[in-house]
Amino acid sequence: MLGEGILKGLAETAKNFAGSFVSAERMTTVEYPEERIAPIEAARVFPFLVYDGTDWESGMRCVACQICEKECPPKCIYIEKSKDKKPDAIGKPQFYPAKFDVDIAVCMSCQICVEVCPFEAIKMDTEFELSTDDRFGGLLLDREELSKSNEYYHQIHPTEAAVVDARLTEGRAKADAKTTAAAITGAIRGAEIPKRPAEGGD
Amino acid sequence: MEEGLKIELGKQGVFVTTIEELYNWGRRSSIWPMQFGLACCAIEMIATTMARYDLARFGAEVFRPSPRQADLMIISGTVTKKMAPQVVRLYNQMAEPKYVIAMGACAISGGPFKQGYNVLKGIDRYIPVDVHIPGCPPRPEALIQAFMTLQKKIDGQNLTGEGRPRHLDAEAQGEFPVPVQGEHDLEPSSNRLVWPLPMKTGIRD
Amino acid sequence: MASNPYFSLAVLFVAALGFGLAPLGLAKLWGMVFSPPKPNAIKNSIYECGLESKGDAWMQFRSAYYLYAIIFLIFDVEAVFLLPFAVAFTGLGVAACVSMLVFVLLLIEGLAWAWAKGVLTWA
Amino acid sequence: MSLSGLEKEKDRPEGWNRPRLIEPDGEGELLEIAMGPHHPSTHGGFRMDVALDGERVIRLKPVFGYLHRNHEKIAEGIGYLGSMPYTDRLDYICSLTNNWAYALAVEKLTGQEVPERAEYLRVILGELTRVQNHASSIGFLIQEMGASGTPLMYAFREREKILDLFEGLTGSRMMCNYMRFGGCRVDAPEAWLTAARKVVAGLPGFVDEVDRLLTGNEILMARTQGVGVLPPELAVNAGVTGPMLRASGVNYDIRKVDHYGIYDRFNFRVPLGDHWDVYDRYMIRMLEMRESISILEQALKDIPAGPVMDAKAKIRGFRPKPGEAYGRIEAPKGELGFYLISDGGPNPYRYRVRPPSLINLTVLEDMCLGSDVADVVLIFGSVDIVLGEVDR
Amino acid sequence: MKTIEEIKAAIEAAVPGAGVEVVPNASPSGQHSLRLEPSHAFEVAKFLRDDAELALDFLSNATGVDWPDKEVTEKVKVKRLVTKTVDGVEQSAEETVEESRKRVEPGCLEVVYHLFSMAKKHGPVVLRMKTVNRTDNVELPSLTPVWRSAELQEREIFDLFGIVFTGHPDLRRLLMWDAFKDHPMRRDYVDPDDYEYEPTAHEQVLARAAAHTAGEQIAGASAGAIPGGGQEGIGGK
Repeated sequence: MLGEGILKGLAETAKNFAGSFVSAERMTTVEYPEERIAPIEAARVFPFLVYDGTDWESGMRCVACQICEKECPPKCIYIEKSKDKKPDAIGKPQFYPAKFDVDIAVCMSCQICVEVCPFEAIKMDTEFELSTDDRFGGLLLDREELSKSNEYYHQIHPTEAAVVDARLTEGRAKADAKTTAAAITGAIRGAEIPKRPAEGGD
Repeated sequence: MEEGLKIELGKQGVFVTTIEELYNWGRRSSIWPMQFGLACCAIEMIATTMARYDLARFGAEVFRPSPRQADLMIISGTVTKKMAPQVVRLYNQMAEPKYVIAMGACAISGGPFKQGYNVLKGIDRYIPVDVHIPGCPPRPEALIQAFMTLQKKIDGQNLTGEGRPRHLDAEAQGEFPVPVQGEHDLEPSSNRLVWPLPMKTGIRD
Repeated sequence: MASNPYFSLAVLFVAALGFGLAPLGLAKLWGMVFSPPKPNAIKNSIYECGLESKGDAWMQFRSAYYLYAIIFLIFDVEAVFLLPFAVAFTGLGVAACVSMLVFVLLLIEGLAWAWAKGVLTWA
Repeated sequence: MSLSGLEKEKDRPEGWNRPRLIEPDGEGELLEIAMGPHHPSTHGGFRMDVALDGERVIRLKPVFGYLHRNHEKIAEGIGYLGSMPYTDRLDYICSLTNNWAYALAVEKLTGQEVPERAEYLRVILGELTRVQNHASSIGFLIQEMGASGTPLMYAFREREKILDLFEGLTGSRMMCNYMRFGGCRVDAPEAWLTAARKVVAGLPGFVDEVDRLLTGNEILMARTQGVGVLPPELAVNAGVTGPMLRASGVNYDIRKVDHYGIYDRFNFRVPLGDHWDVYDRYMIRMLEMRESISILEQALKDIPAGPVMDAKAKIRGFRPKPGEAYGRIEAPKGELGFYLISDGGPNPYRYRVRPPSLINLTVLEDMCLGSDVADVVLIFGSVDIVLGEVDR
Repeated sequence: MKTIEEIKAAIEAAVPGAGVEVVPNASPSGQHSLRLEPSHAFEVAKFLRDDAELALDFLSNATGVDWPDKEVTEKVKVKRLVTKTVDGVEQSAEETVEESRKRVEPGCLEVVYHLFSMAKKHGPVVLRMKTVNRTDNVELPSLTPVWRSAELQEREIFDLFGIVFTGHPDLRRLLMWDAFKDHPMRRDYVDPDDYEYEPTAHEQVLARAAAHTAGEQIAGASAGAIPGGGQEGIGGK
């Protein structure tokens, strides 16, 4: 009879209305500021620079090789190399970025910089509450604002951080083995002028 | 009216407020956004109004199609040079007091499409923007957090004196000229009153 | 004057009028003191989906719409007549009901004729 | 209407595939209105200049370009990998099928193989994208008919579950940037697969719920049956693809025609319509959701272990040999194709996207002529377009 | 489906004097294409669509490609009078000398059509057409009367590349606004100068900005010029 389809639809919405008091599955609203959705581990918003230890300047893993600057599709990373060197994550003296700006008003959070970075120096953060009314200052993050500790990285991406740490410790082990081997050959030759250590970086 | 006295009176059941607080509270609790989706951020804006994130809790789920009945314009998506005159005309046609949220990287600075020939590098070249939300697209929670930022900003406005908002002061700029589509680009390429030439032009040579 | 039977009615009327006009007056006062009107050419232009509107809306349109509007008008006026009847409905006798029924049925008969003539369909 | 009728195209009158002229009935003037860039029914910045005789549509000229973001010009400036996140923003409701089409085109250009598990993951994510796209498009279609919100709420409740799966695997709800040339970026952990199985188990219940809510609804039937009819010869000649084409009774599904990916391992049917109107397009999307759910169940059941990325695949310094290739897939909106010309350099020489939404709009005027203004909104909604893909 | 040579033969049989040539495609996709002469393109298109065996009733994709003028250096054997002094006697002799000479190969605008068959479900037949040059003679016959799906795509190619399609029912700009003058997808297009605030500008963005400011410095306009050297020109901070 006429109206039978509409009644079936109304029954459906009535069931949903009654169900919303009873079954949690039908009550999907998450009252954001008070109640939050469980953070999803693989989430990515904006990049950040990882540093080991406590001091962000010396512990920074980035060696300013500028691969991420070239590969970034919207071109929102700007790097300037430092003049002097400091030991990097594996302990080899490398350059470090004197200036590392990310313009989060352009960044499309596509994580290609993370994918192409050979030094595990840049990872994706999950912090998304960044709305601001300051156009020029608030949206251009410089080196200091970007740097976050490795512990923080373990906090937001535990499994990925563990894999990265394993790779780094293995790298350090290989580097130590190489330096000890170089030290032994160096000692044997003794009188010979030691060659300049191989240039690191790109 | 220091806070301590107000709280004490509140305990006794006497509620004291000023016209300014009442005025701001009234406006910020029911901001009606204009139905104005441009691109991907519009889908996240719609997702924000749906059941899971529920923008209605902030009094803003009424999306008014016409600019006459809207207080807030959420620019969600890329503003192209073909669409820019329409966006500025719609902003002009909105009734005062009106606010603008630039949602997403494209609305703030052209975002990933900044190198495009038909993309306006940020809507704040023509109209004043109140809150910027970085992200591409920003999560629905980020849009709700931007609403709370805007509400705090409205709370902070005072009725008279120097810091009063644009719609309460007669000399402030009421009209934002609509750019004309010329042969190669929009003329003028930006509205100097709204888009101050940044202290440094930022071109690195 | 105080004992005049209609005095209470006058007070109620003034209160109703005040209750109606006070917010408008307050809004006008607020507008003059705090937020001055700032009309400009673009703000006053006709809203047409963000474009400048070309042509004007005053044009000849099909006669079917005019008839549709007239029939709506008749039933709108009829509703106004029904209102006092509905308010005092409990206190009235059968005669009043029958007369009101005749009034309503006459109009419905007019509508049926119009519908049969096909005035309501303009596809 | 079988396809055999197409062979007789030779004896068709000249200009049979042009929109037919509608004579106004001469009583009043024509009202020229612009259902303009800012209009509640136009899914974003899209304009239709409509000439009306009373309520009937006499002429309808669509105007595009309000979201022309120069995707192809930017793609000529950045490398092949750099364009992958831009493909998410083409059809921003189904980002994974865009990735897949682009990856397929580049793999055809370079002759790259894809491991088994990656093919399965691509099918799973592609079909999940199709389900949430069809659910959203039905929700938007009924929303424009006047049911403000209810069906859209149901559709988005389901879409949020699927977006949580995408975020769990790729990191972003809408902009997944997940597929690479020769496989996928991240392997799906077992926990994700169980979560996916749970969501897919709930999908048939959702489709039945929407079916009960809408399919028998008299208002929906009255408003959409017989509206926006698209005859099959015109659909084929105008290059219409996807659910709109199958609603016009033409059996052409690229998953069955091109046999790309591993679709041959799953048995699924291709629903066809026989009234060629808006109601058929609605029903085709409902039935296609059921077919996608059956594909998902089969794919999730027998997904093999193994590598997700081909060993020889290169991320940086990717320079395909000079040549050109056109790769296409069955995106939820139609045939999404990428035509790449490589000159041996790191950047593509020419990068062209075949937008199903734009080409499906070629016949918008033919469908809307003679119908009422209110139906124009419905017919436009039934085409199911996304502006990012129309204007690129 | 027939191979590309068979299709070429079928076309030449059906449309005498069609002037079709096969353009090989080096990539593993193996999608070779047929270059048509613009003069006969319309008849060939109608034949491809109406032929019972080919039945290419579905034009899937129409693409514009811009091939700018190329500088080709090639080794040329040139006879050159060479005067050699042999033990004090002037002798001039004809000698062929290898010379590399720069020759500018004129560019062209090209349209590529991908055809499929929905009736017979077989794969892409690729047609190509070239214009005479890139400046004044850029007409090509429109295939919209044969396949309606070319209508919007040809309008887009006209808008972004500037190829004028004769016989197109409604040739207007599709994506850019009507007052727009240049054709932006051409490789020699310089986009408008809007590089005021570029906090992370490097490489390409600087090159494009330099293209404008260099122009302005020559024109002497000081407004948009880049401030003095040094890095402090970073916005904000």
